[in-house]
Amino acid sequence: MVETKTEVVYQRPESFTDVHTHYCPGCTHGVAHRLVAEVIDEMGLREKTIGVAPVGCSVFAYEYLDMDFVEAAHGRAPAMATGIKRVLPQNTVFTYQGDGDLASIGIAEIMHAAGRGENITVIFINNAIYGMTGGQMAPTTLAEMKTTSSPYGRDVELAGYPLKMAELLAQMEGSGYVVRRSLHDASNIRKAKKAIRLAFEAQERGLGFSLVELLSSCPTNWNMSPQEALDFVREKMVPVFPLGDYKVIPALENLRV
Amino acid sequence: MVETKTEVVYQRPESFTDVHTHYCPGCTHGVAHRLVAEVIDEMGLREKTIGVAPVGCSVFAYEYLDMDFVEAAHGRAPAMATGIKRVLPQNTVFTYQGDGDLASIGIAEIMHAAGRGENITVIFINNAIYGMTGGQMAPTTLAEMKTTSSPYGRDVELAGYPLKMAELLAQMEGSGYVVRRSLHDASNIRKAKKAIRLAFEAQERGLGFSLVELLSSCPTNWNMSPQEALDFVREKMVPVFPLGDYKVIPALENLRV
Amino acid sequence: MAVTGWIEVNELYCKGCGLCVEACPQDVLRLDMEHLTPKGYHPAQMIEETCTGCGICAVVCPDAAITVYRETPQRRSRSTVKRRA
Amino acid sequence: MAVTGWIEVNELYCKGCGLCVEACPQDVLRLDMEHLTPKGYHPAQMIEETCTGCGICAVVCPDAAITVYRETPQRRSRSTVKRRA
Amino acid sequence: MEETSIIISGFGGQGTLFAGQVLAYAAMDNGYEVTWIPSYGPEMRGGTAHCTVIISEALIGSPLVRNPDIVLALNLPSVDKYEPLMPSDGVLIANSSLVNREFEREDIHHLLIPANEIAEDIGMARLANMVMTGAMLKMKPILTVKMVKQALEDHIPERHRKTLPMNFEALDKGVAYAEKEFEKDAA
Amino acid sequence: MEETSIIISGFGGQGTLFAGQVLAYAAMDNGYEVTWIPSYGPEMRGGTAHCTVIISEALIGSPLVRNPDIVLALNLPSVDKYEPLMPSDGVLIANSSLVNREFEREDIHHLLIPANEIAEDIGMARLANMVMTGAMLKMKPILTVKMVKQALEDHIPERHRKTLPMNFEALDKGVAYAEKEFEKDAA
Amino acid sequence: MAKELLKGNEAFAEAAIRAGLDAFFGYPITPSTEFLEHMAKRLPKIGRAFIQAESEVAAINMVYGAACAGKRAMTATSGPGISLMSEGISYIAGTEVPAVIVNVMRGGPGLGNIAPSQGDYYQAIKGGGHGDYFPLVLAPATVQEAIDYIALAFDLAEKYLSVVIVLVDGNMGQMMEPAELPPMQEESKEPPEWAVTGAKDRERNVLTSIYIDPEDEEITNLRILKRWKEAEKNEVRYKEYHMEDPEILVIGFGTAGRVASSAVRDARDEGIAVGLLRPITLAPFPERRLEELCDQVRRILVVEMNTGMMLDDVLKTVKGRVPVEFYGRLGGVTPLPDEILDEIRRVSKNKGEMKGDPRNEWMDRLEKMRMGDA
Amino acid sequence: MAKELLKGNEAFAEAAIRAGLDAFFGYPITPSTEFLEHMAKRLPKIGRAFIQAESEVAAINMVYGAACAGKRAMTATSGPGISLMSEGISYIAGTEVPAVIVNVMRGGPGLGNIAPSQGDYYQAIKGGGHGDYFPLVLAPATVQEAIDYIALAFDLAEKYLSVVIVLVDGNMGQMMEPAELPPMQEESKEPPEWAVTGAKDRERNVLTSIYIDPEDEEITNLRILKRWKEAEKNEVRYKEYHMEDPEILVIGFGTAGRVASSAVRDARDEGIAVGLLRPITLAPFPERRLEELCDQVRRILVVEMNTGMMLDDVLKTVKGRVPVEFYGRLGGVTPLPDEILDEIRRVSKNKGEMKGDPRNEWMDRLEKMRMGDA
Ligand SMILES: Cc1ncc(C[n+]2csc(CCOP(=O)(O)OP(=O)(O)O)c2C)c(N)n1
Ligand SMILES: Cc1ncc(C[n+]2csc(CCOP(=O)(O)OP(=O)(O)O)c2C)c(N)n1
Ligand code: SF4
Ligand code: SF4
Ligand code: SF4
Ligand code: SF4
Repeated sequence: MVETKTEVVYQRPESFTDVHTHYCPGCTHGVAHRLVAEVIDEMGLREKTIGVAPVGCSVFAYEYLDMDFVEAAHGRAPAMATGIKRVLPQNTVFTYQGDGDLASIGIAEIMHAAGRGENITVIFINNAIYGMTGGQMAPTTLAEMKTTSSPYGRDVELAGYPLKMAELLAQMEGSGYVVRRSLHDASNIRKAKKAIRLAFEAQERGLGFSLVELLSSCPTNWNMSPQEALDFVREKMVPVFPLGDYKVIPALENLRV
Repeated sequence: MVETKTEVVYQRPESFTDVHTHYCPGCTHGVAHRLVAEVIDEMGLREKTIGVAPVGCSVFAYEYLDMDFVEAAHGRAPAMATGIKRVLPQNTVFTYQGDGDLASIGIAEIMHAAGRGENITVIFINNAIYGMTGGQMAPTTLAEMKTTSSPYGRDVELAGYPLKMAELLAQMEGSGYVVRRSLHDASNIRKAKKAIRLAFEAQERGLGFSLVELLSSCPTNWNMSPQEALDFVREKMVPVFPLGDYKVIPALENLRV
Repeated sequence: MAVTGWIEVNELYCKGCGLCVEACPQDVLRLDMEHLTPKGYHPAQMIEETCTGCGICAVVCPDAAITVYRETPQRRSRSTVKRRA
Repeated sequence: MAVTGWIEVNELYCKGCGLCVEACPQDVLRLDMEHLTPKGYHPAQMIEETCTGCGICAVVCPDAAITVYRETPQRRSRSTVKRRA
Repeated sequence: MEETSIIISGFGGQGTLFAGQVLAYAAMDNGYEVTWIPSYGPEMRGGTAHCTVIISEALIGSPLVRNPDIVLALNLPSVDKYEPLMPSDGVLIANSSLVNREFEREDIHHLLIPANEIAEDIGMARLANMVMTGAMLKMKPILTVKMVKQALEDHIPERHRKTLPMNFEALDKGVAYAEKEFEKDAA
Repeated sequence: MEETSIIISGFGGQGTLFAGQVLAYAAMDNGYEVTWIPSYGPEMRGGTAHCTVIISEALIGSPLVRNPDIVLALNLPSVDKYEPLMPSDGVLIANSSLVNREFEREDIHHLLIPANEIAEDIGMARLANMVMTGAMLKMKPILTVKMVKQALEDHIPERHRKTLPMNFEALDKGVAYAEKEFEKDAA
Repeated sequence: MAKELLKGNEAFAEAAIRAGLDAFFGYPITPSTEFLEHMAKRLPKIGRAFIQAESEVAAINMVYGAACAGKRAMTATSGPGISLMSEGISYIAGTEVPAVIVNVMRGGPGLGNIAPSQGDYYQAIKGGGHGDYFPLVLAPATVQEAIDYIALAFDLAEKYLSVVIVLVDGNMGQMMEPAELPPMQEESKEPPEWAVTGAKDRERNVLTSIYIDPEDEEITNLRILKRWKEAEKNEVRYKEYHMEDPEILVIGFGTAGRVASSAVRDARDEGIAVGLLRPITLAPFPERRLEELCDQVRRILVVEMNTGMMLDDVLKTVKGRVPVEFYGRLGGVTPLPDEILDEIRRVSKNKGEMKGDPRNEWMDRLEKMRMGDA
Repeated sequence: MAKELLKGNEAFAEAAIRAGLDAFFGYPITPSTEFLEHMAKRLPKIGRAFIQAESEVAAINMVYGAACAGKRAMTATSGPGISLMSEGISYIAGTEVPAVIVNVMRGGPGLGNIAPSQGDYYQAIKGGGHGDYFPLVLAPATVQEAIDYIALAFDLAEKYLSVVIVLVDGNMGQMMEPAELPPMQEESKEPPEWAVTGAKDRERNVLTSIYIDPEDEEITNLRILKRWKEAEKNEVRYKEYHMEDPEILVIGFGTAGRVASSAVRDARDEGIAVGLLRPITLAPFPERRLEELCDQVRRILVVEMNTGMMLDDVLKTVKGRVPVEFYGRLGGVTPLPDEILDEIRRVSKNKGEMKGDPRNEWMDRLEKMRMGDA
């Protein structure tokens, strides 16, 4: 004789507000938001967490992540987070930044936050483009990739080469956990979530600067369908920005989450 | 039967002006200036060279190096040099920067100049301190080192770890020649000069961004005699900032100078 | 006897991006072209009963618009047996 | 027969830092404590004749204050021999 | 016509800005003074996008107006926003495919047109803007359909040139629909 | 004494700023109003460094003056700069170790003192500043030597405390030298 | 050339190129971004320098470099970008080299929004950067004007060795209007003799903003001020509308002035004797002209898209001879003709004295209005 | 507490600490550096936050963060640093959180020099940053005043949710004077309810300067302006010297005002009826007091260490009722009492009208003088 039990396999996380996001259909910013919300819920950090939103498409992150939030100047989120963390060392402080914000205008602040081993967590969305302003070249834009400010494709001779932030930041002695993940399919999304979890665990344990770089899509400015955009991430971005753990300090290595 | 011939083994280089420098006695800024002047003379570049002076003790570099010069805002020399090189690609453009200028306030500009593979040469004076402003901590200040802004010694937990710029910049795909040398004795000074020569050769050949990091002394703010200061460079700085070639693109490797 | 599942798509959030449709291993999702959400999108819908409740659609959904349910059969008897062993 | 050399120290530039004194392998340099430069420093001076003109002092001098001269003996004969060989 | 102001408003991606530009080109090419000014910014994504077009015989001062003479509302929020602002005798055309309500104002000329359906029949949902433009040209002939087609011909982005016939068809279907409606009213 | 202004000037590293501070402390500790203001900046390296000390019974307005009542010139540039600026009856004391010229002004009190030599005799070249200060206190007793010694005692940086006796000796030698010179003049 | 329908930002950018621009360095920011995008499309094709810099700080210092090399260099941005450029602008001014900077203004302070505003007037006119320097500031109000004044901006920058700021708001940058572009200017003028180009067959050139001896800096400050005074004499520009013996004078620049022109037209239709003064050079400000008008008009209404910044310069000039009133919309709100018409009606009836800050009454009115909205 | 001989920068820094400073973020720059160095010495010992930031840009954004957390945060710098902070200052103002910024002014523009100057007056008063905001600006003139007003600065910043700038010149930062420090203030006031501290047992707090809907930004701009108007009513501060029915009024702030006080004293000795008004709050400016004085005095002399910036605010207030003359020294030159005395003598004899810019005549005089020097 057989009974059945109904379980909820998945539902919208607590810390995700009940509002329709302004992101374009299929934009993986939404996925990244959701993962952050899930991790914060699972770790029970919501009431002590202070988020720092960037200037970029995720400027309104605070409208979707239901916790205390500030909105930084373009690129300065790590400095602002530093100011907060230094006066509220017991709180959990994270920034959420795009590649223009973090790797272009904000590269000084992120390098030095890592250099100081600032005990904050950085969620870094690498979508190889400036989304909010309508598709200009980012430091992470791939060679030959067409954008509104590299209309003939990024000419590395004139516009330089894609910056690999995870690799650079891993070199800083102050960083405790620096990895790159991708959001282009379900299994990678699951791995990304684990990494975000570890990054916050690192902060809770005071192990220094933690950053998760997430390869993301921008269907709108790439002029692709959402699925085409994810395929582009897998086929074109992953080879240039290899996924992996670039810095995991011993104290974290055998941490199971 | 014996004749003798009198030769001048060494004399003040052409491009070094006939003025008493404002540098403190024993400061290796003077050595670095002299080497730059010698290389420019030997390569016959003086009439096409444009120097970019930083804000720092070497702010008056243009008073000693006898060629066209501009004076940049603190940390922005690479951006200013970029502006010049892009409109005068046939000219030789170099910046001369201290560690506060290049590694602290100017880290964004140097990283992106390297990232773009800007075809300029950078002479980077690493004296582990802010000289001009009277001895504050630099990003390159050694752990535990006392400065006027780290009076109890640099606490890496709060003030972070010394930045290794040559290693970081070597990672940028745009850089063609990135090395570290030291000015603490005659043989190292000779090696430093070779490196400076190669850096300018790289620019003349359009091989991309070139940088020579020079470990230097600041007897005044280290509160040491000039010789003690050089010993400090050899004993304390070299171990933290290993000398060596961090990036030499093939085209340069078998260049004899 | 197969595990069965189903999903609910919240039209407030769904933007009809279709990523869940592509991701579904059972191919039981479609965009409802007959219908527009208040925001003017064609929302995702379940069109077959063979959903296993794997949750992949929800994992890829950028708008956390999907809730996934699963019905798992529970065999009392066997479990008792187990307890004995 | 030894190569001989000598140096000139330009008092306009010399700051009496003493680095040349320390660096000189022949130990023929000293700071002249009897005398001050216009800028108020005790300049370097050569105090012995055994300078080889190696130039090391000039290489380390931060103020390019030193000019180094060398007198090299030239043996015609031997050189000719050389040419033959 | 001294000065006519037109607002075209809808969701981002519904081509409201382009429709406005086509009118602006047509006006300029036929010797009128004209200004075209868009809403811009993050709203463009998902949110509403609208543009204001002013066509005049004299030099144009303000490129913006509070009470537009003509409004093409491609979605419901646009109707809600502009219906109260219309001057009496103003012309309000709404896209019934996305607008499931009646008009409230009695003192203005209005038309409900299933622009999305018509466009999807033609085979390109994005043409709703042209359908509505056609209807407008019928209800308020500030410019002739010919002028507008010429403007399309001359200024359509190369990558879209292949859609020119469909654009024309959309315009015509819009005109036709408006005609039919009036006959109804007449009848 | 209503308001007395003192400028102490020399090469960086000659201790001009510290000498000024000692006077300022002495003045404050003895109930005077006082301001001390340095020149600062890159000149401090190699170039000249000077400070202005104003001692007054009333509140002090400007901390700077054009025509200082007293000048201690530790090097030649300082003499060149300040001799012309002195008011008549002003007091100008110059360090003959580094000043190889006579004074030009007849209408001021002046003294040439081999401060470096005297200091080096004591065994510390950096004490030239105190030697000159001593001479000044003799020529223009705005404060007593005792007050200044007390100030040194109370405010000398710890790391230099061991040099206190030498500082005192320098002050005394300066006083003595000035005395001798006057006897000469007298004779 | 025939008129084309041109989008502000693109038209300005193209006008700069045709005026002989050698180099553009910028960083994207709404509502100025099309400016940079147009440069990205055009400059590489014609072998001139274009870089999307890592930041506005880098961009302005690249401009600084290219300007020191004697080339025509510029950047375009919006308020937040100008703030980041403040140090560089001060350096350029202090080095006395020419540069042109376009600010397509948006709502502030802070991140604010991207809607059209005039809130950067102070920053532009009083100099956002440190120290004593005086940028020239142009405020065109139509796409055609902007096209014409961008070329002028370079000439003025070179004539007065000064920073020239072109101040427009988001409306100007985003709108399309029929306008005519000038022909492409022939390139390659000789570099000025002060430029750094390599010391070949001449004395070396050194360009810096450092004058370690205050006396030298004083002379420099004075030299810069005197150049500015020259510009004050020669370069004042403005436009007047319906100036037939007006009783009421409306003053507004850029979009505010343009919108006001519609209101003034309508007011004239109602028989109100009102005229409009639209300054085109905000610095130097048309003081002399305004002084003349003070003898003719009964009352002045200043209209701005900010909290009353040009108002300061008006008050300073009017010196209480005529009552001055103020109407401003803030934070990205563009006033519409009917509001300004209402204001003109009100002002034309108002005979009262104005004492204290004219903004006090306006604040109350605006607040009531906003309450009305809510 | 007894008086000690204190160096300006160190005294200000210590005063801030005793006023309950929680965090200091700065970057070295002459002539403000001792400020940072004192913080480096003291703060770590008492468990408060100190960071030498990588730049002024980072420093101000760290201050921004700490301020959002409801803590007393500050920075100290000089002109070039303020320029780099302009964006951050605008953000702080737009977010309506309190912060204190000390500018120890030096000669500019550009790199200029490190000598004392007042050339950043415009930048401080008119707001160097973009958008509509109004910092409060304090200008102490003695070490004791600075000590007292640093504490006030924090109170005002919190009362008006505003940026407060303390504007002194290099002289003030570098000089030593006897002064008395206040006792250490007890710490740990509750964080304000708007601060981000973690949303525990309360609604979450979000602090931003973004108002994407212009209508909201307009309300915000208005709110900030009204707070400023409040400050204008309540917070004006100034000091007067020899104000026994003066015929001549000298106006100067900071060191210029202090030097002028010596000149005024000497002039009184000569029997010239001259008084000195030294504004301590530059923003809000003591307008009402100046208006009163306009009815008493015959002529006004404004003395500044810049090209005549406060002069603007004086002219705006005086409205031509009294002739206003100007005397300024530039680029790091501090005027000396005898110069100002000469000016007072000259002005007291001068009966002539003043038309046009008062600076015109001064420029000629200054130039002659400099020629004299040369
Ligand atoms: C100082 C400043 N410069 C420029 C901008 C304009 N701006 C806003 S977001 C952005 C870049 C956004 O790109 P990214 O950081 O990659 O984030 P995304 O939008 O792609 O998520 C820029 C340049 C600004 N707001 N402030
Ligand atoms: C924007 C700005 N911030 C700070 C300063 C002050 N400043 C001048 S030089 C300098 C640092 C110099 O140190 P470094 O670059 O290491 O060169 P060094 O003097 O040691 O040769 C600083 C902070 C400045 N001039 N401008
Ligand atoms: S523009 Fe790109 S990054 Fe921004 S929301 Fe749209 S898809 Fe996402
Ligand atoms: S302070 Fe240091 S770096 Fe500067 S000149 Fe002196 S020794 Fe050299
Ligand atoms: S993935 Fe989410 S948003 Fe996209 S169609 Fe499916 S349910 Fe809708
Ligand atoms: S190294 Fe040069 S500066 Fe130093 S003492 Fe010798 S000669 Fe003089």
